[in-house]
Amino acid sequence: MARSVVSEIKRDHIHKLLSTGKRVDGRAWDEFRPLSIETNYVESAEGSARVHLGNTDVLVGVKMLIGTPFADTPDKGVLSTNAELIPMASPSFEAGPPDENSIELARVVDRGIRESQMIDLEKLCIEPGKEVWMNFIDIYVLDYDGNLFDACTLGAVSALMTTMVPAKAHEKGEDFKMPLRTVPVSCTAVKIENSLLFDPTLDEEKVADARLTVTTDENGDLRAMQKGLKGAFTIDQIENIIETSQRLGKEIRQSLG
Amino acid sequence: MARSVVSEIKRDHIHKLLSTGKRVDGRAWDEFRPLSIETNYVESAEGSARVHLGNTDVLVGVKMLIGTPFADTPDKGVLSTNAELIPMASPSFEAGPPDENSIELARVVDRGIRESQMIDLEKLCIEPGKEVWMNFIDIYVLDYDGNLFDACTLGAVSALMTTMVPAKAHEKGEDFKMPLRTVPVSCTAVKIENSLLFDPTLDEEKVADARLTVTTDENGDLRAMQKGLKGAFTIDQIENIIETSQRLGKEIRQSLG
Amino acid sequence: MARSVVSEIKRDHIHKLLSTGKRVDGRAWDEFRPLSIETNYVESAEGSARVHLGNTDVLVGVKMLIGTPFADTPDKGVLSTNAELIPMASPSFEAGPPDENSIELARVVDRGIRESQMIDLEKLCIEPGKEVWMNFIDIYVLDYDGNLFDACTLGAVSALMTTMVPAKAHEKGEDFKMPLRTVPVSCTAVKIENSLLFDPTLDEEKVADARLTVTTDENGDLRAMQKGLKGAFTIDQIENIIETSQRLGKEIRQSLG
Amino acid sequence: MGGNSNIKLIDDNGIRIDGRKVDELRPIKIEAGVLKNADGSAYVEIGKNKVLAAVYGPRECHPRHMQNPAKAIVQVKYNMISFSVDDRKRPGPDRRSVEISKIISEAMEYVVFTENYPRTSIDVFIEVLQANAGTRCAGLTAASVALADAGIPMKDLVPAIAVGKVNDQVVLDLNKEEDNYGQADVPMAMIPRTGEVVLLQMDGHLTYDEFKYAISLGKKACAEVYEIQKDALRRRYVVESEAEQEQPVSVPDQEA
Amino acid sequence: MGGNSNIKLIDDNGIRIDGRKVDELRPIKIEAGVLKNADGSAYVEIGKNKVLAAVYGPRECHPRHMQNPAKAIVQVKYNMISFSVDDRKRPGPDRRSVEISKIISEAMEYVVFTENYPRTSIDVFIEVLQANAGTRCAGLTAASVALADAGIPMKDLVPAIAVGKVNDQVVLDLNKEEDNYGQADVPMAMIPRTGEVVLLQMDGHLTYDEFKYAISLGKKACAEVYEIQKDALRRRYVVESEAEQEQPVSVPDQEA
Amino acid sequence: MGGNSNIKLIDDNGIRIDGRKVDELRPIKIEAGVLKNADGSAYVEIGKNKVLAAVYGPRECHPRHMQNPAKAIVQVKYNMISFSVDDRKRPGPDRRSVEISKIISEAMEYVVFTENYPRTSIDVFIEVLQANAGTRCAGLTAASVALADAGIPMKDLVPAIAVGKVNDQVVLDLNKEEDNYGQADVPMAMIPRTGEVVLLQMDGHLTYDEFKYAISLGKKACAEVYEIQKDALRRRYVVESEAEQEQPVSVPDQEA
Repeated sequence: MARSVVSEIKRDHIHKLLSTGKRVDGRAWDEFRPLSIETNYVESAEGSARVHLGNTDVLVGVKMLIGTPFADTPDKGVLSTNAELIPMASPSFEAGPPDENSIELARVVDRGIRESQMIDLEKLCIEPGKEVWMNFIDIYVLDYDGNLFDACTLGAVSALMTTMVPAKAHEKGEDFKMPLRTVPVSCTAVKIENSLLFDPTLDEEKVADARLTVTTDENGDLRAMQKGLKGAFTIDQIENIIETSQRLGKEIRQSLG
Repeated sequence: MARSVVSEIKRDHIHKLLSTGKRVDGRAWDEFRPLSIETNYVESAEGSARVHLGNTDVLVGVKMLIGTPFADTPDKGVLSTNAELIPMASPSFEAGPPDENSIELARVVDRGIRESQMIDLEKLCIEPGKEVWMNFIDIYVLDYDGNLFDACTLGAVSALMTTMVPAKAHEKGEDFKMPLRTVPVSCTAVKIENSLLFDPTLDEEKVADARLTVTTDENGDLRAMQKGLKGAFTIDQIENIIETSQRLGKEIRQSLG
Repeated sequence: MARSVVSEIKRDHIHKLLSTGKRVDGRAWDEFRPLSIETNYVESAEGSARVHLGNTDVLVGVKMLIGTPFADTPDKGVLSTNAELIPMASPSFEAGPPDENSIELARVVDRGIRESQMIDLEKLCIEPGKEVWMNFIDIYVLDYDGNLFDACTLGAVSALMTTMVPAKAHEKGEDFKMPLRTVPVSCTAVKIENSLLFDPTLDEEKVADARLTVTTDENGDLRAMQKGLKGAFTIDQIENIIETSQRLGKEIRQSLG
Repeated sequence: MGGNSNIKLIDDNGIRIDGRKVDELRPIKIEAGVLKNADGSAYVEIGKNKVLAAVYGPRECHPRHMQNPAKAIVQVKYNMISFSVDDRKRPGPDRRSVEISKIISEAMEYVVFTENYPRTSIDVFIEVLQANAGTRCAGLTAASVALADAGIPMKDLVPAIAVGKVNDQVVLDLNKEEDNYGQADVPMAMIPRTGEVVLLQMDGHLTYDEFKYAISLGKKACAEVYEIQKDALRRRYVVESEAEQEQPVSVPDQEA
Repeated sequence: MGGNSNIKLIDDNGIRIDGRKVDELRPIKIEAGVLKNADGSAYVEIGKNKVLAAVYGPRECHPRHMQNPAKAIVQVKYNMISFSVDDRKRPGPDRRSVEISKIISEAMEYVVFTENYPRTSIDVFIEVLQANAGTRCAGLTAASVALADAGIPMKDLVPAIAVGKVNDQVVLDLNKEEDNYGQADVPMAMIPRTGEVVLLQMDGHLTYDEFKYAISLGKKACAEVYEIQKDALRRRYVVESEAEQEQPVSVPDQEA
Repeated sequence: MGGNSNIKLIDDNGIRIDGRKVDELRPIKIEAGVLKNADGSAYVEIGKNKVLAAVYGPRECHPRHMQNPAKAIVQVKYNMISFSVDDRKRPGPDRRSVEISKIISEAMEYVVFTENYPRTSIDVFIEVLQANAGTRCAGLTAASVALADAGIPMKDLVPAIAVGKVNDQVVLDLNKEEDNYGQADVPMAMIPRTGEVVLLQMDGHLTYDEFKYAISLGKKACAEVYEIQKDALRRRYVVESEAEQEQPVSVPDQEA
């Protein structure tokens, strides 16, 4: 009860500020929170990154195993993305198998990487139809303060950029860098009444009507999109979000080096 | 609460009518509801049938895959029958893994097909001990108005009768018709006080004391039986049900062409 | 409610007696209940034992299958221990997959057998890296009156001592006795206030503060230990339990013949 | 998306392998009120897709901790039956269907007047009987007709359609082959009266201009689907009215 | 059923591989009150089958939504332990045991005066320790003795037996080899006093005449089993009475 | 334990492969208050182990049947993340982590004043980010710091450490190689002020004398760890006090 009163007060506060064009933490509508990325955070992973986006804290690791390819892509490595919303990260997360939120999160991150063809999966084929490298991207959310889609995509992309394929340990020649072709970046905005806000905090997500994630490549082309939440967008709003994402994506990509 | 009052009224109504020898929908005690069967309803299945028995609506599909035989029957194809009581079909069905009702249903349908030796499983052996055809019979109940045992057996038998073994797609020679030997038919009766009623509706099932399913072959021989519900039968009643099932089974079999 | 009043009375009774140096059933603090072991109780197992320790009743079976070794021990058989606290055994046991209690039980029994190197796993290798014998030790608790750790270790050890490896049935030569090297015995004590009691009954377990299980080998050396429950031990108490376990272990080992 | 395949899916006259033009829908058939137990139901065929939707509710919400004291929750479960696809699909939800169920639930919640039914659940079950690309759109299209058939007040029906890119051209309503070998897929749902987009996903590769054109194609198609939805409900209403006049007196609770 | 096997399971003198005649039961041993925690329990050996049954209840029914305000529910769980069969069975319920649990529950519910205990659950756990064909009948036979041992009022005990067909002959109480290579199996349970059949299944191939003969064999056998059940309870009663006279005063709650 | 391996893990000068003496701890770093959402949190590095602990509570206990009307329950979940070990570990609890969670829960329950918070649950989540032997001890060490950070009254902090046997010598705080090829492992947790042992396990092979020496080594090490725990909380307290003075007025509920 107390909690819901607080959330009512928060909601009013956010709305009141927005009506004067301001966000609670003083950011511009199209401004991301401070971003820090520590790569190779975990030695036991082939690649890893810990990402702080404001108070959102995620850890992504890449493990590579040898396995058999899918029957319909005998000459390609396998990509598998999993997200764990562990109870450590939020009082609203529960232990147990992935729920619809963590499944959607994993699939949207996966889609950005897969559809941008970031990984050159052909180069991860060892013997066609027999042996390929399997990439397990595991995402752990450690502290949840909104905008997991972008924090986790950044974590996965950063982890992949530092991944070494452990060929030697598997007697498959020398280790080599993960073969990459592009760097996808996702940008997420929410709509609160008629305002659009990028990189929403948890409080902003809670009062948001609709959410749109846009993943772009180096050319600003669209590679993946996902609309979420129980509201609607006009086509104008969608176009505004896409254009802004193209611009912000370019800036963020530069910071990834 | 309201619901249970309604069911009390229905129960009284059914009993009162039965005491005058009548069923709610005017059928004779040994009369099935109108039956329609549409085979090859789903193109992606190797065989399929949609069965309407009164308002009961079921869809059965047969998929055939290549797999390894069981160790104790190295020269036989494999038969696997599964039933899904999906929540679409009734407010009383819940999502989730098969419960005791769907397991019993699948096993009784399976038993009728298996014990009548309907499928010539030896002809579904590709290489003894190595490769055989696996038949997956999947039953989906779409709308539930009683007597699933008979509707689903009819659906499974009809689907099998139209099944083509997809040998070509698996590079195992030309496609061929599912090798069949007999046509089992099940007939189910319930006992309400001292009346026996065949092909019970959902309302009749709800007030029934005991249920008996009898699966017979072309010769009227018994291939499978299953008594259910929390009541008992006398031996006379059992014999009455068997004899009637032999007669009704013959009629239904003819309609299967 | 009534149940908890009874348990309150029991607790007081146990405490009052202990303050005069007595246990409810008259045993000495370091005295086990009557023990009976019936080996080869189940013919379909390769080895089995039914153990009564007072009113605690457990059945342990060993099944041996052929499988592949673990990658890091290519020349060793595989040991797998599982415990089922089935609802038959106690009103407090629930159906379902193993919970933390049955997992701890299985792992403590397993640890005693594994760490004492009771089984000569190298002799259970058929072809290094390819085929080894897999030992499945399955523990079923049939009636629960305390001290499962010791009853189940006794059951598992006794079952192993009567196990014949079914080589002939798998066309791997003649059957042979399970290759064993030592006989581990576990002794469990609980602490109730400042008293230590060995082989606690269920009533004693319920009021106990802490539990310690000590598994020793023929030389009295330590092979496994497990502290449990929500209390603490002093080092003196731990040493007292170890020394007593060494003495009791020797006596029990003799009775195993 | 399979990406830049060399398979030719559009001929030199701009005709697709199933004979359609690039901006042409597959044949669509919608029927309302096709199941007896459900409070509302609909059947949708679009090309070779066969999809059923059933609605139960508003009814008591289980589990109780999901109840919202201020409004109904809309829970959509999208499912493909095991033999609706070429490879047998193991029964039960997979990750794909969990995601699709979530985004369809969110889309439906926008149009249903959920405030009318506090503490209740409105459950929508979508079963794909035969799949041929575009099943989530067919399912969403069926769902809103089923909700209307159940008499649940809504802002409007929700037509949905997928637009895609094949052989470097933006095309409407991909079929299975186009989906398998195409370059992009954009499932969308739009309320024609207001132009509001309630479902939007995209994967593959589109320039921003291609995307804008795709959305314009989708917008027109949603308007077409919308008419067919309304027509199904109109026909259903006629049937129901006639049935009411003919219905004999029978089991007591059918009168209730 | 394996069907028309060529394996000779009955010799020319009508003697089966375990020395029995075609209408002869295996040796049966029943003991009541074999477990301490359970409210009632029974152990049944029939040939090489070893089966335990335990009863808890009437007790509070969980989950609550399964409570019946008018009567108790009877929940039987039949289970085979992992090493009760030749191939190790993975612990936990499989489809076969779920079906058997259901039909045994239904059979028991018929004889228990469930109206005496509204809102409660009577839980029966059957564990097959060693299996040799006919375990569901042995389990049901044990279950009603355990219920009686628990003091739960019942119309009557429920003896159960399987009849089958082997080498074209109808035979009583199949053993494992007969079950594996036989032609039909008919597990049944009948209340001897009334002739009511509370459990009946059949699989394999029987003419109607064979079936009628099988039922008549089963009827006679159920009467035999029934006597052994009653005897077990009689012996249990004697032991209990003696124990009561000898019992020393000890832990308080044993007096309660 | 791998047993009597021939791998030389201690050189002739008594120096271990990572340069430590036999009774020397790995470098330890502890930080309190590292997460925003949790009511309390701590990060522990010991050698190459990286472990996070978070505390939520006292809060409403779910499921309700686990509530204790007289006190709080302490539920610790220990988990290794999938890439914390060389072979990818499938997400979700395995049997090892269930056992470790249980014994850490029991150890923590001894020191928390659970009577202060009847009917509630105090939930502790331990995540091993990088594992290098001794993770359960690192996790328990982190847990009590996180509980203190959450302001939950405790008898004392709980330092934990493992002692082991390598190359026939008793050594303190095994690293991964020593754990893999060692002869015994004794994880223990002791409250330095009282000398009470709240966690104790052992596996491998130890004579009684070796065990007694191991415990004495562990006792000294727990005292060292304890000081580092206290220091982390002291630093945390300073930071918090400073933050309070600097904090600007912002979102309403941060003032509450």
